[in-house]
Amino acid sequence: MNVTLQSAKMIGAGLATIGLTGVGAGVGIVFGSLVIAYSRNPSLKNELFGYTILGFALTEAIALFALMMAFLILFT
Amino acid sequence: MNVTLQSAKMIGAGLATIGLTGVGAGVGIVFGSLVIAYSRNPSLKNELFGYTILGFALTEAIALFALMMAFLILFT
Amino acid sequence: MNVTLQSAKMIGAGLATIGLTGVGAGVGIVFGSLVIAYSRNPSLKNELFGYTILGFALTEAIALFALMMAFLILFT
Amino acid sequence: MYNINQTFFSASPLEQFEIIPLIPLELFGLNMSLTNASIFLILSVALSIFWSTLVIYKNKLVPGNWQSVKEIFYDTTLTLVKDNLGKKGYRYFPFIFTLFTIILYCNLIGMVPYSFTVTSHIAFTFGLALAIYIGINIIGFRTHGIKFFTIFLPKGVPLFIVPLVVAIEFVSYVVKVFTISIRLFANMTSGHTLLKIIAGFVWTMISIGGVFVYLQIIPLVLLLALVGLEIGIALLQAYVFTLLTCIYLNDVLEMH
Repeated sequence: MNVTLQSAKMIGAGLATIGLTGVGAGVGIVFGSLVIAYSRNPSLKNELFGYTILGFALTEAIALFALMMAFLILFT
Repeated sequence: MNVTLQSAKMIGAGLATIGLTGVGAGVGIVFGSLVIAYSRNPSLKNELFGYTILGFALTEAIALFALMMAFLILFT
Repeated sequence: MNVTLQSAKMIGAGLATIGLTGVGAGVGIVFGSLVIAYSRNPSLKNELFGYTILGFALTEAIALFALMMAFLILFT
Repeated sequence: MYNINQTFFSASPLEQFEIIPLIPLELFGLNMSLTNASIFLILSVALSIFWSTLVIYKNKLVPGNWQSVKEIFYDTTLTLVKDNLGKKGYRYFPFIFTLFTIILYCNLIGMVPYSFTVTSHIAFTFGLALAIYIGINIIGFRTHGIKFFTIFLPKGVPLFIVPLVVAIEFVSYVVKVFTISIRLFANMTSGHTLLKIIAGFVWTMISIGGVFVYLQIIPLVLLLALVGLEIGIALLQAYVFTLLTCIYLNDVLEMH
Protein backbone atom coordinates (compact mmCIF):
# COMPACT_ATOMS: atom_id res chain seq x y z
CA MET A 1 0.00 0.00 0.00
CA ASN A 2 1.65 3.17 -1.04
CA VAL A 3 2.78 5.84 1.31
CA THR A 4 0.22 8.54 0.61
CA LEU A 5 -2.62 6.19 1.49
CA GLN A 6 -0.77 4.99 4.57
CA SER A 7 -0.20 8.53 5.81
CA ALA A 8 -3.79 9.51 5.05
CA LYS A 9 -4.87 6.63 7.25
CA MET A 10 -2.76 7.94 10.08
CA ILE A 11 -4.31 11.38 9.83
CA GLY A 12 -7.80 9.89 9.46
CA ALA A 13 -7.40 7.77 12.58
CA GLY A 14 -6.11 10.77 14.50
CA LEU A 15 -9.13 12.79 13.43
CA ALA A 16 -11.52 10.01 14.38
CA THR A 17 -10.14 9.91 17.91
CA ILE A 18 -11.28 13.49 18.45
CA GLY A 19 -14.75 11.96 18.84
CA LEU A 20 -13.75 11.02 22.38
CA THR A 21 -14.02 14.65 23.52
CA GLY A 22 -17.72 14.58 24.27
CA VAL A 23 -17.55 11.26 26.06
CA GLY A 24 -14.97 12.57 28.52
CA ALA A 25 -17.31 15.40 29.44
CA GLY A 26 -20.33 13.05 29.43
CA VAL A 27 -18.81 10.67 31.96
CA GLY A 28 -17.84 13.65 34.11
CA ILE A 29 -21.41 14.94 33.99
CA VAL A 30 -22.87 11.56 34.94
CA PHE A 31 -20.64 11.16 37.99
CA GLY A 32 -20.97 14.82 38.88
CA SER A 33 -24.72 14.47 39.04
CA LEU A 34 -24.35 11.23 41.01
CA VAL A 35 -22.39 13.12 43.65
CA ILE A 36 -24.94 15.95 43.82
CA ALA A 37 -27.87 13.53 43.79
CA TYR A 38 -26.26 11.48 46.53
CA SER A 39 -25.71 14.53 48.72
CA ARG A 40 -29.33 15.58 48.24
CA ASN A 41 -30.89 12.22 48.96
CA PRO A 42 -28.46 9.64 50.32
CA SER A 43 -30.84 6.72 49.78
CA LEU A 44 -28.02 5.37 47.70
CA LYS A 45 -28.09 1.67 47.56
CA ASN A 46 -31.28 1.52 45.54
CA GLU A 47 -31.22 2.71 41.94
CA LEU A 48 -28.99 5.76 42.23
CA PHE A 49 -25.62 4.07 41.77
CA GLY A 50 -27.11 1.56 39.34
CA TYR A 51 -28.24 4.30 36.98
CA THR A 52 -24.90 6.04 37.14
CA ILE A 53 -23.10 2.88 36.14
CA LEU A 54 -25.65 2.30 33.38
CA GLY A 55 -25.17 5.87 32.19
CA PHE A 56 -21.40 5.45 32.29
CA ALA A 57 -21.57 2.22 30.31
CA LEU A 58 -23.77 3.74 27.61
CA THR A 59 -21.61 6.86 27.36
CA GLU A 60 -18.51 4.66 27.19
CA ALA A 61 -20.09 2.93 24.23
CA ILE A 62 -20.07 6.18 22.22
CA ALA A 63 -16.33 6.53 22.87
CA LEU A 64 -15.92 3.00 21.62
CA PHE A 65 -17.89 3.75 18.46
CA ALA A 66 -15.40 6.50 17.67
CA LEU A 67 -12.43 4.27 18.50
CA MET A 68 -13.85 1.47 16.40
CA MET A 69 -14.14 3.92 13.51
CA ALA A 70 -10.53 4.98 14.09
CA PHE A 71 -9.37 1.34 14.02
CA LEU A 72 -11.38 0.77 10.88
CA ILE A 73 -9.66 3.67 9.17
CA LEU A 74 -6.24 2.71 10.48
CA PHE A 75 -6.25 -0.96 9.63
CA THR A 76 -8.54 -1.38 6.62
CA MET B 1 -9.60 4.01 -7.64
CA ASN B 2 -6.58 6.23 -7.50
CA VAL B 3 -4.71 6.82 -4.35
CA THR B 4 -5.50 10.46 -3.74
CA LEU B 5 -9.21 9.72 -3.73
CA GLN B 6 -8.67 6.78 -1.41
CA SER B 7 -6.67 8.82 1.06
CA ALA B 8 -9.16 11.68 0.90
CA LYS B 9 -11.83 9.17 1.89
CA MET B 10 -9.81 8.18 4.94
CA ILE B 11 -9.48 11.76 6.07
CA GLY B 12 -13.15 12.44 5.30
CA ALA B 13 -14.31 9.47 7.38
CA GLY B 14 -12.06 10.58 10.23
CA LEU B 15 -13.57 14.06 10.10
CA ALA B 16 -17.11 12.68 10.05
CA THR B 17 -16.48 10.69 13.24
CA ILE B 18 -15.86 13.94 15.12
CA GLY B 19 -19.65 14.31 15.06
CA LEU B 20 -19.82 11.78 17.90
CA THR B 21 -18.54 14.40 20.34
CA GLY B 22 -21.94 15.92 21.06
CA VAL B 23 -23.62 12.55 21.41
CA GLY B 24 -21.13 11.52 24.11
CA ALA B 25 -21.94 14.61 26.12
CA GLY B 26 -25.64 14.28 25.35
CA VAL B 27 -25.93 10.75 26.70
CA GLY B 28 -24.01 11.86 29.78
CA ILE B 29 -26.44 14.76 30.30
CA VAL B 30 -29.49 12.48 29.89
CA PHE B 31 -28.31 10.00 32.49
CA GLY B 32 -26.94 12.73 34.75
CA SER B 33 -30.35 14.37 34.88
CA LEU B 34 -31.98 10.95 35.44
CA VAL B 35 -29.83 10.50 38.52
CA ILE B 36 -30.65 13.96 39.87
CA ALA B 37 -34.33 13.63 39.00
CA TYR B 38 -34.50 10.25 40.67
CA SER B 39 -32.89 11.54 43.86
CA ARG B 40 -35.33 14.44 43.96
CA ASN B 41 -38.47 12.36 43.44
CA PRO B 42 -37.91 8.62 43.59
CA SER B 43 -41.28 7.65 42.10
CA LEU B 44 -39.12 5.95 39.54
CA LYS B 45 -40.72 3.12 37.76
CA ASN B 46 -43.34 5.19 35.99
CA GLU B 47 -42.22 7.75 33.41
CA LEU B 48 -38.76 8.65 34.68
CA PHE B 49 -36.76 5.70 33.37
CA GLY B 50 -38.93 5.44 30.28
CA TYR B 51 -38.16 8.99 29.23
CA THR B 52 -34.44 8.49 29.85
CA ILE B 53 -34.34 5.46 27.61
CA LEU B 54 -36.37 7.31 24.96
CA GLY B 55 -33.99 10.26 25.20
CA PHE B 56 -31.02 7.94 25.04
CA ALA B 57 -32.38 6.12 22.00
CA LEU B 58 -32.94 9.37 20.11
CA THR B 59 -29.49 10.69 21.02
CA GLU B 60 -28.00 7.37 19.92
CA ALA B 61 -29.76 7.77 16.57
CA ILE B 62 -27.78 10.99 16.02
CA ALA B 63 -24.56 9.10 16.66
CA LEU B 64 -25.60 6.59 14.06
CA PHE B 65 -26.37 9.34 11.57
CA ALA B 66 -22.78 10.55 11.97
CA LEU B 67 -21.36 7.04 11.71
CA MET B 68 -23.54 6.28 8.69
CA MET B 69 -22.17 9.40 7.04
CA ALA B 70 -18.65 8.29 7.85
CA PHE B 71 -19.29 4.86 6.33
CA LEU B 72 -20.83 6.48 3.30
CA ILE B 73 -17.69 8.53 2.77
CA LEU B 74 -15.41 5.62 3.46
CA PHE B 75 -16.97 2.99 1.27
CA THR B 76 -18.73 4.76 -1.60
CA MET C 1 10.30 4.62 6.86
CA ASN C 2 10.03 7.46 4.49
CA VAL C 3 9.46 11.03 5.40
CA THR C 4 5.85 11.52 4.34
CA LEU C 5 4.65 8.60 6.44
CA GLN C 6 6.70 9.76 9.38
CA SER C 7 5.26 13.27 9.21
CA ALA C 8 1.74 11.94 8.78
CA LYS C 9 2.20 9.93 11.94
CA MET C 10 3.20 13.04 13.80
CA ILE C 11 0.11 14.90 12.62
CA GLY C 12 -2.11 11.91 13.36
CA ALA C 13 -0.80 11.57 16.91
CA GLY C 14 -1.26 15.31 17.42
CA LEU C 15 -4.85 15.11 16.28
CA ALA C 16 -5.57 12.09 18.44
CA THR C 17 -4.47 13.96 21.55
CA ILE C 18 -7.26 16.51 21.00
CA GLY C 19 -9.55 13.81 22.41
CA LEU C 20 -8.33 14.83 25.86
CA THR C 21 -10.30 18.09 25.77
CA GLY C 22 -13.47 16.49 27.06
CA VAL C 23 -11.70 14.59 29.79
CA GLY C 24 -10.31 17.86 31.11
CA ALA C 25 -13.80 19.29 31.30
CA GLY C 26 -15.20 16.04 32.73
CA VAL C 27 -12.77 15.92 35.63
CA GLY C 28 -13.52 19.57 36.37
CA ILE C 29 -17.24 18.86 36.42
CA VAL C 30 -16.83 15.88 38.75
CA PHE C 31 -14.82 17.79 41.32
CA GLY C 32 -16.98 20.86 40.89
CA SER C 33 -20.05 18.90 41.82
CA LEU C 34 -18.16 17.31 44.72
CA VAL C 35 -17.61 20.80 46.13
CA ILE C 36 -21.27 21.72 45.70
CA ALA C 37 -22.46 18.39 47.07
CA TYR C 38 -20.14 18.68 50.07
CA SER C 39 -21.43 22.15 50.86
CA ARG C 40 -25.03 20.97 50.67
CA ASN C 41 -24.58 17.94 52.87
CA PRO C 42 -21.20 17.72 54.59
CA SER C 43 -21.55 14.04 55.43
CA LEU C 44 -18.28 13.69 53.56
CA LYS C 45 -16.56 10.67 54.94
CA ASN C 46 -19.16 8.27 53.60
CA GLU C 47 -19.59 7.73 49.88
CA LEU C 48 -19.25 11.28 48.67
CA PHE C 49 -15.48 11.42 48.21
CA GLY C 50 -15.41 7.80 47.14
CA TYR C 51 -17.71 8.44 44.20
CA THR C 52 -15.75 11.46 43.12
CA ILE C 53 -12.58 9.43 42.97
CA LEU C 54 -14.43 6.67 41.09
CA GLY C 55 -15.79 9.27 38.67
CA PHE C 56 -12.33 10.75 38.24
CA ALA C 57 -10.80 7.33 37.59
CA LEU C 58 -13.39 6.40 34.96
CA THR C 59 -13.06 9.76 33.23
CA GLU C 60 -9.29 9.21 33.25
CA ALA C 61 -9.91 5.90 31.48
CA ILE C 62 -11.31 7.84 28.52
CA ALA C 63 -8.13 9.92 28.43
CA LEU C 64 -6.17 6.65 28.33
CA PHE C 65 -8.16 5.48 25.34
CA ALA C 66 -7.29 8.66 23.45
CA LEU C 67 -3.63 8.45 24.46
CA MET C 68 -3.56 4.79 23.47
CA MET C 69 -4.79 5.76 20.05
CA ALA C 70 -2.16 8.49 19.80
CA PHE C 71 0.66 6.08 20.71
CA LEU C 72 -0.73 3.48 18.34
CA ILE C 73 -0.58 6.01 15.51
CA LEU C 74 2.82 7.27 16.52
CA PHE C 75 4.58 3.94 16.91
CA THR C 76 2.87 1.44 14.62
CA MET D 1 23.35 -7.91 20.31
CA TYR D 2 20.42 -10.26 19.90
CA ASN D 3 17.51 -7.88 20.26
CA ILE D 4 14.80 -9.74 22.10
CA ASN D 5 12.52 -6.78 21.56
CA GLN D 6 11.85 -7.60 17.90
CA THR D 7 11.20 -11.28 18.26
CA PHE D 8 8.85 -11.19 21.20
CA PHE D 9 6.88 -8.06 20.51
CA SER D 10 4.13 -9.28 18.18
CA ALA D 11 3.32 -7.58 14.91
CA SER D 12 0.56 -5.29 16.13
CA PRO D 13 -1.63 -5.01 19.21
CA LEU D 14 -4.52 -6.34 17.14
CA GLU D 15 -2.71 -9.61 16.53
CA GLN D 16 -4.38 -11.14 19.58
CA PHE D 17 -7.75 -11.16 17.81
CA GLU D 18 -6.72 -13.37 14.89
CA ILE D 19 -8.76 -16.51 14.42
CA ILE D 20 -6.57 -19.54 13.87
CA PRO D 21 -8.28 -22.63 12.44
CA LEU D 22 -7.02 -25.50 14.58
CA ILE D 23 -8.78 -28.44 12.94
CA PRO D 24 -9.55 -27.47 9.34
CA LEU D 25 -12.83 -29.13 8.39
CA GLU D 26 -14.52 -28.85 5.02
CA LEU D 27 -18.22 -29.72 5.13
CA PHE D 28 -20.19 -29.37 1.87
CA GLY D 29 -17.95 -26.50 0.87
CA LEU D 30 -18.47 -24.67 4.14
CA ASN D 31 -15.47 -23.91 6.31
CA MET D 32 -16.58 -25.64 9.50
CA SER D 33 -13.11 -25.81 10.94
CA LEU D 34 -12.68 -25.75 14.67
CA THR D 35 -10.98 -22.42 15.42
CA ASN D 36 -9.64 -21.00 18.66
CA ALA D 37 -12.79 -18.86 18.84
CA SER D 38 -15.10 -21.87 18.83
CA ILE D 39 -12.88 -23.68 21.29
CA PHE D 40 -13.12 -20.83 23.75
CA LEU D 41 -16.85 -20.59 23.23
CA ILE D 42 -17.19 -24.30 24.02
CA LEU D 43 -14.88 -23.80 26.99
CA SER D 44 -16.99 -20.96 28.42
CA VAL D 45 -20.21 -22.97 27.94
CA ALA D 46 -18.66 -26.03 29.58
CA LEU D 47 -17.27 -23.93 32.42
CA SER D 48 -20.62 -22.26 33.15
CA ILE D 49 -22.49 -25.60 33.11
CA PHE D 50 -19.81 -27.27 35.21
CA TRP D 51 -19.69 -24.47 37.75
CA SER D 52 -23.48 -24.18 38.04
CA THR D 53 -23.98 -27.91 38.61
CA LEU D 54 -21.09 -28.01 41.05
CA VAL D 55 -22.56 -25.19 43.10
CA ILE D 56 -26.07 -26.62 43.15
CA TYR D 57 -24.78 -30.09 43.98
CA LYS D 58 -25.05 -29.79 47.76
CA ASN D 59 -27.87 -27.28 48.09
CA LYS D 60 -27.77 -25.91 51.62
CA LEU D 61 -30.26 -23.46 53.08
CA VAL D 62 -27.40 -21.40 54.49
CA PRO D 63 -25.40 -21.04 51.28
CA GLY D 64 -21.69 -21.71 51.26
CA ASN D 65 -19.51 -19.07 49.65
CA TRP D 66 -19.71 -20.50 46.13
CA GLN D 67 -23.43 -21.00 46.35
CA SER D 68 -23.98 -17.44 47.57
CA VAL D 69 -22.03 -16.11 44.59
CA LYS D 70 -24.30 -18.11 42.29
CA GLU D 71 -27.35 -16.86 44.16
CA ILE D 72 -26.23 -13.25 43.78
CA PHE D 73 -25.75 -13.88 40.09
CA TYR D 74 -29.21 -15.46 39.80
CA ASP D 75 -30.77 -12.73 41.88
CA THR D 76 -29.39 -9.84 39.82
CA THR D 77 -30.78 -11.38 36.65
CA LEU D 78 -34.11 -12.01 38.34
CA THR D 79 -34.44 -8.41 39.56
CA LEU D 80 -33.33 -7.27 36.12
CA VAL D 81 -36.20 -9.17 34.52
CA LYS D 82 -38.68 -8.26 37.27
CA ASP D 83 -37.91 -4.53 37.06
CA ASN D 84 -37.95 -4.25 33.30
CA LEU D 85 -40.42 -6.88 32.23
CA GLY D 86 -42.63 -7.43 35.20
CA LYS D 87 -44.73 -10.53 35.68
CA LYS D 88 -45.16 -11.27 31.97
CA GLY D 89 -41.40 -11.34 31.58
CA TYR D 90 -40.93 -14.46 33.65
CA ARG D 91 -41.47 -16.59 30.55
CA TYR D 92 -38.30 -15.13 29.08
CA PHE D 93 -36.24 -15.39 32.24
CA PRO D 94 -34.34 -18.61 31.29
CA PHE D 95 -33.31 -17.06 27.99
CA ILE D 96 -32.15 -13.84 29.65
CA PHE D 97 -30.24 -15.83 32.26
CA THR D 98 -28.39 -17.93 29.69
CA LEU D 99 -27.65 -14.83 27.63
CA PHE D 100 -26.17 -13.09 30.67
CA THR D 101 -24.13 -16.19 31.62
CA ILE D 102 -22.66 -16.79 28.19
CA ILE D 103 -21.58 -13.20 27.63
CA LEU D 104 -20.21 -12.91 31.16
CA TYR D 105 -18.17 -16.10 30.82
CA CYS D 106 -16.89 -15.16 27.36
CA ASN D 107 -15.79 -11.75 28.64
CA LEU D 108 -14.18 -13.05 31.80
CA ILE D 109 -12.37 -15.92 30.08
CA GLY D 110 -11.02 -13.36 27.64
CA MET D 111 -9.24 -11.66 30.53
CA VAL D 112 -7.01 -14.68 31.11
CA PRO D 113 -3.64 -14.03 29.39
CA TYR D 114 -3.09 -15.97 26.16
CA SER D 115 -6.79 -16.76 25.97
CA PHE D 116 -9.15 -15.59 23.26
CA THR D 117 -12.12 -13.29 23.83
CA VAL D 118 -15.03 -14.63 21.84
CA THR D 119 -17.03 -11.42 22.26
CA SER D 120 -14.28 -9.35 20.69
CA HIS D 121 -15.48 -10.37 17.24
CA ILE D 122 -18.27 -8.49 15.54
CA ALA D 123 -19.46 -11.75 13.96
CA PHE D 124 -20.31 -13.21 17.36
CA THR D 125 -21.88 -10.12 18.91
CA PHE D 126 -23.77 -9.08 15.78
CA GLY D 127 -25.02 -12.62 15.20
CA LEU D 128 -26.26 -12.78 18.76
CA ALA D 129 -27.86 -9.32 18.59
CA LEU D 130 -29.54 -10.05 15.25
CA ALA D 131 -30.95 -13.35 16.50
CA ILE D 132 -32.38 -11.59 19.56
CA TYR D 133 -33.71 -8.76 17.40
CA ILE D 134 -35.55 -11.12 15.06
CA GLY D 135 -36.91 -13.02 18.07
CA ILE D 136 -38.15 -9.78 19.62
CA ASN D 137 -39.89 -8.77 16.40
CA ILE D 138 -41.56 -12.17 16.14
CA ILE D 139 -42.79 -11.83 19.72
CA GLY D 140 -44.03 -8.34 18.89
CA PHE D 141 -46.01 -9.53 15.88
CA ARG D 142 -47.43 -12.46 17.75
CA THR D 143 -48.66 -10.40 20.69
CA HIS D 144 -49.88 -7.32 18.81
CA GLY D 145 -50.52 -8.47 15.27
CA ILE D 146 -50.78 -5.65 12.73
CA LYS D 147 -51.06 -3.07 15.52
CA PHE D 148 -47.37 -3.70 16.12
CA PHE D 149 -46.52 -0.84 13.75
CA THR D 150 -47.89 1.68 16.20
CA ILE D 151 -44.62 1.16 18.05
CA PHE D 152 -43.15 3.83 15.81
CA LEU D 153 -45.66 6.42 17.00
CA PRO D 154 -45.27 7.42 20.68
CA LYS D 155 -48.34 8.81 22.49
CA GLY D 156 -49.16 12.49 22.59
CA VAL D 157 -47.25 13.63 19.53
CA PRO D 158 -48.72 16.76 17.88
CA LEU D 159 -50.06 15.89 14.45
CA PHE D 160 -47.87 18.00 12.22
CA ILE D 161 -44.54 16.46 13.28
CA VAL D 162 -45.82 12.88 13.18
CA PRO D 163 -43.91 11.90 10.00
CA LEU D 164 -40.66 13.25 11.44
CA VAL D 165 -41.14 11.41 14.74
CA VAL D 166 -42.06 8.19 12.95
CA ALA D 167 -38.95 8.45 10.80
CA ILE D 168 -36.71 9.03 13.80
CA GLU D 169 -38.40 6.29 15.79
CA PHE D 170 -37.97 3.90 12.87
CA VAL D 171 -34.29 4.73 12.52
CA SER D 172 -33.65 4.38 16.23
CA TYR D 173 -35.59 1.09 16.24
CA VAL D 174 -33.49 -0.36 13.44
CA VAL D 175 -30.29 1.08 14.85
CA LYS D 176 -30.71 -0.80 18.12
CA VAL D 177 -29.22 -3.95 16.59
CA PHE D 178 -26.05 -2.17 15.55
CA THR D 179 -25.55 -0.17 18.74
CA ILE D 180 -26.04 -3.14 21.04
CA SER D 181 -23.59 -5.33 19.13
CA ILE D 182 -20.96 -2.69 18.38
CA ARG D 183 -21.04 -1.58 22.04
CA LEU D 184 -20.01 -5.02 23.28
CA PHE D 185 -17.59 -5.63 20.42
CA ALA D 186 -15.83 -2.26 20.63
CA ASN D 187 -15.55 -2.34 24.42
CA MET D 188 -13.86 -5.71 24.38
CA THR D 189 -11.57 -5.03 21.43
CA SER D 190 -10.22 -1.64 22.41
CA GLY D 191 -9.99 -2.61 26.07
CA HIS D 192 -7.72 -5.53 25.26
CA THR D 193 -5.76 -3.49 22.73
CA LEU D 194 -5.14 -0.86 25.40
CA LEU D 195 -3.82 -3.54 27.73
CA LYS D 196 -1.57 -4.92 24.99
CA ILE D 197 -0.08 -1.54 24.17
CA ILE D 198 0.67 -0.68 27.79
CA ALA D 199 2.19 -4.13 28.23
CA GLY D 200 4.23 -3.44 25.09
CA PHE D 201 5.52 -0.31 26.78
CA VAL D 202 6.69 -2.25 29.80
CA TRP D 203 8.44 -4.71 27.53
CA THR D 204 10.20 -2.14 25.36
CA MET D 205 11.23 -0.20 28.45
CA ILE D 206 12.89 -3.25 29.95
CA SER D 207 14.59 -4.21 26.73
CA ILE D 208 16.10 -0.69 26.40
CA GLY D 209 17.86 -1.27 29.72
CA GLY D 210 19.63 1.35 31.84
CA VAL D 211 17.44 3.61 33.93
CA PHE D 212 14.38 2.45 32.04
CA VAL D 213 14.43 -0.87 33.87
CA TYR D 214 13.29 0.99 37.00
CA LEU D 215 11.04 3.39 35.15
CA GLN D 216 8.96 0.54 33.78
CA ILE D 217 7.18 0.36 37.14
CA ILE D 218 4.92 3.23 36.09
CA PRO D 219 3.32 1.51 33.08
CA LEU D 220 3.26 -1.72 35.07
CA VAL D 221 1.17 -0.13 37.84
CA LEU D 222 -0.98 1.46 35.16
CA LEU D 223 -1.39 -1.99 33.61
CA LEU D 224 -2.61 -3.43 36.92
CA ALA D 225 -5.14 -0.63 37.33
CA LEU D 226 -6.32 -1.16 33.76
CA VAL D 227 -6.74 -4.91 34.27
CA GLY D 228 -9.05 -4.07 37.18
CA LEU D 229 -10.91 -1.62 34.98
CA GLU D 230 -11.13 -4.23 32.20
CA ILE D 231 -12.67 -6.83 34.52
CA GLY D 232 -15.16 -4.19 35.66
CA ILE D 233 -15.98 -3.36 32.04
CA ALA D 234 -16.32 -7.07 31.20
CA LEU D 235 -18.95 -7.49 33.94
CA LEU D 236 -20.59 -4.19 33.07
CA GLN D 237 -20.92 -4.85 29.36
CA ALA D 238 -22.49 -8.27 29.96
CA TYR D 239 -24.98 -6.59 32.30
CA VAL D 240 -25.71 -3.75 29.87
CA PHE D 241 -26.25 -6.14 26.95
CA THR D 242 -28.77 -8.13 28.98
CA LEU D 243 -30.45 -5.04 30.41
CA LEU D 244 -30.92 -3.52 26.95
CA THR D 245 -32.32 -6.80 25.64
CA CYS D 246 -34.86 -6.71 28.49
CA ILE D 247 -35.71 -3.07 27.75
CA TYR D 248 -36.19 -3.75 24.04
CA LEU D 249 -38.30 -6.80 24.84
CA ASN D 250 -40.36 -4.67 27.18
CA ASP D 251 -40.84 -2.01 24.48
CA VAL D 252 -42.36 -4.67 22.28
CA LEU D 253 -44.50 -6.41 24.87
CA GLU D 254 -45.90 -3.25 26.39
CA MET D 255 -46.88 -0.95 23.54
CA HIS D 256 -46.59 2.59 24.76
